[in-house]
Amino acid sequence: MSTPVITTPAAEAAVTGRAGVGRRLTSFMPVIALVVLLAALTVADPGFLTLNSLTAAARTSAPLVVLAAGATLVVLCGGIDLSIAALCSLATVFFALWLPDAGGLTTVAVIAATAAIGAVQGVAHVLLRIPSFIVTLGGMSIFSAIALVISDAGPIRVVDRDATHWLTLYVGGVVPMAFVVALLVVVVVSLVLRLTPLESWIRATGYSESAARLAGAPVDVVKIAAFTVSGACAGLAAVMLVSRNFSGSPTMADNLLLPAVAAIVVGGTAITGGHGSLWRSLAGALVVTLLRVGLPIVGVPSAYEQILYGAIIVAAVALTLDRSKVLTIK
Amino acid sequence: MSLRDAGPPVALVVVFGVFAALSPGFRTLSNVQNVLDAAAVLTVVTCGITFVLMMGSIDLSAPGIMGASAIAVALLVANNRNDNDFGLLGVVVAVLLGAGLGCLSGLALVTLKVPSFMTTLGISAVGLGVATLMFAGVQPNVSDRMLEGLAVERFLGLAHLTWIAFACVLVGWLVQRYSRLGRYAFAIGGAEEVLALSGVRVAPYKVAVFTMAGAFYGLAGVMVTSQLGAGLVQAGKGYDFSAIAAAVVGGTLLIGGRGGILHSAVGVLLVTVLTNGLVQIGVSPYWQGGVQGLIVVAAVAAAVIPQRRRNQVTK
Amino acid sequence: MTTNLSRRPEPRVPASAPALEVRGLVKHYPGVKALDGVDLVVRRNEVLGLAGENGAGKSTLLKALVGLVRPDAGEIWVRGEKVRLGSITDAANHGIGMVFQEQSLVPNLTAAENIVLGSEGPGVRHGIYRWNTLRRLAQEQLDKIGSHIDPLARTDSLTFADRQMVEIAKVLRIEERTSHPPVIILDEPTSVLESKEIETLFTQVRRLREFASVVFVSHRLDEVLDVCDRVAVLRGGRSVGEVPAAEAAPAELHRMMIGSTGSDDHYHGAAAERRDEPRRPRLVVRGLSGRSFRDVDLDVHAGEIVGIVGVHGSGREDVCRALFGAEPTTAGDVVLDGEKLDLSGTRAACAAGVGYVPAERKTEGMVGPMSVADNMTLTKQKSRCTGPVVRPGKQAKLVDGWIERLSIRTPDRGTAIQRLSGGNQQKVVLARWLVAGDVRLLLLDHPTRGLDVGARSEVYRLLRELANQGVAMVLLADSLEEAIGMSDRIVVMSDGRATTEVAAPTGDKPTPLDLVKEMV
Amino acid sequence: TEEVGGGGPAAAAGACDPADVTLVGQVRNESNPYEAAWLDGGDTFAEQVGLTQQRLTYDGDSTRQQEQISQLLAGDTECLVMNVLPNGDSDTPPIVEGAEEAGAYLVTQWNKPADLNVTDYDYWLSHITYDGVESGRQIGDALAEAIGGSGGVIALQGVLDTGAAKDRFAGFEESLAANPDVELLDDQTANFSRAEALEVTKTLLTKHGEDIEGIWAANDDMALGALEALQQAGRTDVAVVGIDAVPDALTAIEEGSMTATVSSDGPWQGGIGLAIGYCVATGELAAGDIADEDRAWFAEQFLIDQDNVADFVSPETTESDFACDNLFSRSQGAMS
Ligand SMILES: Nc1ncnc2c1ncn2[C@@H]1O[C@H](COP(=O)(O)OP(=O)(O)OP(=O)(O)O)[C@@H](O)[C@H]1O
Ligand SMILES: Nc1ncnc2c1ncn2[C@@H]1O[C@H](COP(=O)(O)OP(=O)(O)OP(=O)(O)O)[C@@H](O)[C@H]1O
Ligand SMILES: [Mg+2]
Ligand SMILES: [Mg+2]
Repeated sequence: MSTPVITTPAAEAAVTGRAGVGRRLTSFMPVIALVVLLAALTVADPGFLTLNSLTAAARTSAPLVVLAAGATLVVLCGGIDLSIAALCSLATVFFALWLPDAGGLTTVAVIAATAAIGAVQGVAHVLLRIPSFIVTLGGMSIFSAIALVISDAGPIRVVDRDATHWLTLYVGGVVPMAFVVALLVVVVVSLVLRLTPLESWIRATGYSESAARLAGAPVDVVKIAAFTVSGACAGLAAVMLVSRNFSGSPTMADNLLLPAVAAIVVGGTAITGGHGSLWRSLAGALVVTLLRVGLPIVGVPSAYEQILYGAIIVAAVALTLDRSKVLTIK
Repeated sequence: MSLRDAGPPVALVVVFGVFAALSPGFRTLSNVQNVLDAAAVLTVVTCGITFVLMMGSIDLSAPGIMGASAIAVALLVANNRNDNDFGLLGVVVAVLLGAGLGCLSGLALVTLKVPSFMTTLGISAVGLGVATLMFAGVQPNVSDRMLEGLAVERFLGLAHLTWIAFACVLVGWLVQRYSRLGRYAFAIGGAEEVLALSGVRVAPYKVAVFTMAGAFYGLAGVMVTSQLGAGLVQAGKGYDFSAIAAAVVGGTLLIGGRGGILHSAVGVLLVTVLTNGLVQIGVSPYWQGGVQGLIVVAAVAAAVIPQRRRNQVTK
Repeated sequence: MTTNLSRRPEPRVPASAPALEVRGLVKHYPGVKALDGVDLVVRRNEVLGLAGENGAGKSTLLKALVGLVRPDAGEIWVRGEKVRLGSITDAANHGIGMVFQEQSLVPNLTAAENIVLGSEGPGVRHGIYRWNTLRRLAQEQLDKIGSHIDPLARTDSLTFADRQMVEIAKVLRIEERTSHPPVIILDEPTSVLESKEIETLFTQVRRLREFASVVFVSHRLDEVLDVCDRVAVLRGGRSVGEVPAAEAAPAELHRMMIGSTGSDDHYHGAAAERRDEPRRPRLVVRGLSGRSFRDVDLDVHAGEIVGIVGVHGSGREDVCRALFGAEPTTAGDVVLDGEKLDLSGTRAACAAGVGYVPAERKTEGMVGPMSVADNMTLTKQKSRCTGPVVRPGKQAKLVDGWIERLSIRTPDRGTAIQRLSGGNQQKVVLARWLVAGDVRLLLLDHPTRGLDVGARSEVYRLLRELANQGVAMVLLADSLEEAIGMSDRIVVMSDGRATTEVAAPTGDKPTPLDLVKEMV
Repeated sequence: TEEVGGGGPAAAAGACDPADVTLVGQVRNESNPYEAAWLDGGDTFAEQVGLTQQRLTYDGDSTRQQEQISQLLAGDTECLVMNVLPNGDSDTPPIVEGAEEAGAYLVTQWNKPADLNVTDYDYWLSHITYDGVESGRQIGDALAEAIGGSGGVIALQGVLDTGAAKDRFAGFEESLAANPDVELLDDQTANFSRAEALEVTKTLLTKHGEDIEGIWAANDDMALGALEALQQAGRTDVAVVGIDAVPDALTAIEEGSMTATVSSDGPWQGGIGLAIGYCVATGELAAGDIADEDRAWFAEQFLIDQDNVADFVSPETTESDFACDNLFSRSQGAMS
């Protein structure tokens, strides 16, 4: 069968070339947003752009990056994980309680435990067909309750700091170890996705679950895995928080939920699933961190700070979201 | 009513029955009144959020909008901070402020093409900022008779606020059933692109739905102010998630296109009965949240079991 | 129905200018010239057929006519007047309306609301619905096409064919908008209809001709020639000619479409190649029962194609899905190559070497925003390009090979599948199972829906090749002719039961009439 | 240069030009009257010394508080003075260590783990708090007296994982032990929140009905929420007590609808922390000269009831409160 020529090769190259530049630009948008914000903060307070200050911001962002990275997987699958923050708080309590017995193994144990808890949520979501929003909303209150009960509703001091000391070090004297670890999480998970069929399964699940299932993609397994990794990330973020606060507390990370989800969306990942990446969430988490710590430090009064925060995150998403990849904006 | 809609009401009856059996205090008439009164604010918030969810969008702006309207109304009616005494007009202005903020999130959604998750989160922050500005460090206390009376005076055993909530449900139901706005909101959740193919411009309806939701939150903020006798920036704290949970527990889908006001009303009752019942049967305050979460998950699970399909999509 | 017509004033403008004229229409998409200077004339009171291969630009042209696609160059004239169609409302105001290739109804609204959507007229006053009026308006439209659907039924509770009727009833609403004779565009309206429903549709089309112009697209060329007055042919985004329907034969049209000689008689001709006598049964189904079917027995031998025919509601689709683990079963045994087949889910079915091509391509067959390559390799395969680690080079080669073999028209393998024409999308979906290479049983639910003649015969050829390699196939065909042509054996289902089995060996095929007798 | 106080290594030594001092006050949020008054008190002090105070709020979010502090400490810390309200006990150690490392003068208030000793640090100048057990007991006794020594009461607890909530409730339990005829019918948390207190009280009112004669609340916000619930239920016979002496509570006490509260004088708290830091930073006070019992101490608090409420309606700070030689005058003794 003869195939009519659709376009001349030259025209095709020209057209795809242009599309390529556009595509590349949209995927750099989160970074551009970050740079613009940093510039704006520096203008507002020239003292802000110092090495010390950036190092502190990087260190601060680490738990948020890890939380957002994990939850990004769930969002890519088309779901949402509202339990990350509560699970992270619970994990800080686990850490503080287990450290005296488990010693150096505590970090591993905590991450394994939260991964298992994440998996349980994933299984509940997949098997019982309960929307992830509800499963994890329920999880959120259940984890908080457990944390309150086992901690006797109070913070638990971590006296032995050796177990978390490594996280407080600086690589090359400037880059905080916690941030390096967060970067590693992003790199490793991204690589695993890229090198295996997982990425296309996750995207297919997020874009069109029924098509993915009928194509034989392991939708259920992929979803459970996403929740498991999300749980594990909550555990790792908890270790980072403990290393910074020297204690575990049943409410320690609770307020990180909305910033983490905001980080994902600000990065340009579609909240409806399918489109996005962990890199975007990394950039998003840095933007959110700068907003959280930067605005008050450069002296924006608290009421205006909230108004600015609201306006800027909306503007950031307007900039970063690649609309050609998202069918409808809901 | 089809089988798939029957789950939440059945769950409500079961939960109610269990508490009634366990606690004599729960099954008194006055406690039932108390449950209904306690449900009033959440009902109004949920009325607003239901339309947004029906479109398949999400709305997290309730805390900010409620905070702004709570402070606004407290400063507009007779209060201890200024000489205003606008009475009902003040209430109207506060509701309009809510509608205006809601309109902003709708506009950001349709013009900037930013997902509602983010626009409403942003507007919530803006609302809290506006509220904090108006608050200016001194608690505005309400001395307006009318506004205070709404929470205190009763008709047929229920506070006036509760009747306002009933009225909101009725209005919401009429809008959902008989107005183009309501039907189109429903249709947008079902198949937005089809509306465009039919020559319908969906953007104005989306903005209108967010505006209407904002008005409901504004009213809810006023109601909280009436209950507390003072304008609080945190008047709406936590209402975003509880309203969504209530709507979803009632059978509204987060992907849109299903559910409605009556579903949500059942959901609100379910959540409120749970809160009240757990206190009544003396569950430790530490455990209450957890038990509540567990029951919500169980209720939704029970509700979806009869409609489970092999290839069903659950987001 | 005549009462409806007499209700209208007769707006017969002097027949000087054509109802619609297109001059030199051009539309580029990244990497594709979808329209490359198309000229087209639609006369008054005629049914104009539009033929062309998948991706020839038919849908794009039609979308430009209803204001959904903004052409890069070219002119559109309506009744002798040059117009700019900026939106679908513009087009409707000029009397142009369209039924889309992919169904476009709001599933959670009632049929009545869908019919009047966007032009509720007196059905909505000041934003308030008047349900009785609305229902009356919708009923009027349904009456026009003689449909007995309950206007207040939720659309998602209707069958596919009923929904198609609702769409036609909906597009006829533009009659109320303009005093001029409307132009009604039907983009592949028959691809999902049964023959009885197609007849009903054609009656409507002929009725429409009385007062309107109709543009009709279909890949079934006999159909096109049957209902149209004139057929225009598109190839590669250009008009390559037109013929009066009365004088043309399908083969001639096909030749114009592909620019060389070809045959429409593809299934019979090629079926003669089949030789193997079926050996042992590969698939044995005994007493399979589910929601909409009971006690279904079915044997499919390796290398055999078994067609299942039945009217809507016969349950054949659900049987198909059940065999793929996508529909729950209540009883029954399914054995594949001597091993019990696990029906608990699609994964298990895939692992056992079962493949499935769903009928609803848009929602179930493909993942719209993902690339052709990703869609093709989504299934987990023991084979070639994806194991624990993706090998991009191998994947690219494999995918490109299949793009070539199936003549899938796409700029490259990285293009999002949603940008392809309907037919090309279907080819990608089919290719998914061919890529897998280890499929033992293929369940094909309308695998050629929306494919052009050439693509279809290509698919037939492929299916036969696979059969010769020993793959067992269950086929829910697009038409009875296709079922007869392709199958070795045909099972008739009615009311959830497999009632009859008809042998259909090459050279001794039953006639459609034989089957219809069994189906009712 | 001024002489270096104390014998500690590189002990906090002040050599700052008064104009170079940066004053930072950090509380949860400005939408709470008590904390807004705190920051205003800080402003008043800053004005006195011709400076301005940087107002920071963290919205009751522990993580955010830490983030702000570490960002702040990443800047210029040479003459930085911080007067901080840690969100919870567990938030104090990282703040303290951060300040110590960066060499910023720090005063904390309210929350500190019991086993964290101020004297182990050089730049953590002082920790000020109020004896929660004492205040919980005081209002408990006032409540018992108001209901005539016997009857049923309910308790509204604060955020469960704060020391303040726990101490106050412990004090209340002491009071209950001393008043055996007062029966605790129920205790629930309302998270220091007015709105939550309203709901919880409503529910408890229907649960226990007329048995409730008094309500003990761990802060005034919750007491005011309870008052509102009582009003809505048409109950005027219930005694309500709280802690904090926020303006609304004082008004309620004046009107007689509330029984008692305990004052902690927010404006003074906002000023005193900055004042201690300022005095050390500028060298007017040597850190080593601060007596051990002034490193962690209970500040004076007052039980306010209808008899003395008039004295507290408009709390004012005077310049002399913050004079470098008068900083610890309100001490009620070292924390045990
Ligand atoms: N939105 C789009 N973006 C990019 N390319 C497109 C888009 N829509 C159509 N195309 C391309 O334009 C060409 C013409 O497509 P069109 O849908 O008009 O074909 P068609 O003749 O209707 O085919 P079919 O018979 O398969 O429906 C195809 O190559 C298709 O890939
Ligand atoms: N008992 C039932 N309960 C629920 N839905 C049913 C039931 N029986 C049939 N259906 C639905 O009705 C529709 C038509 O039925 P079915 O798919 O069995 O027809 P079919 O003969 O395969 O149609 P086609 O000729 O188009 O292939 C399907 O959507 C099917 O899911
Ligand atoms: Mg087409
Ligand atoms: Mg069918």
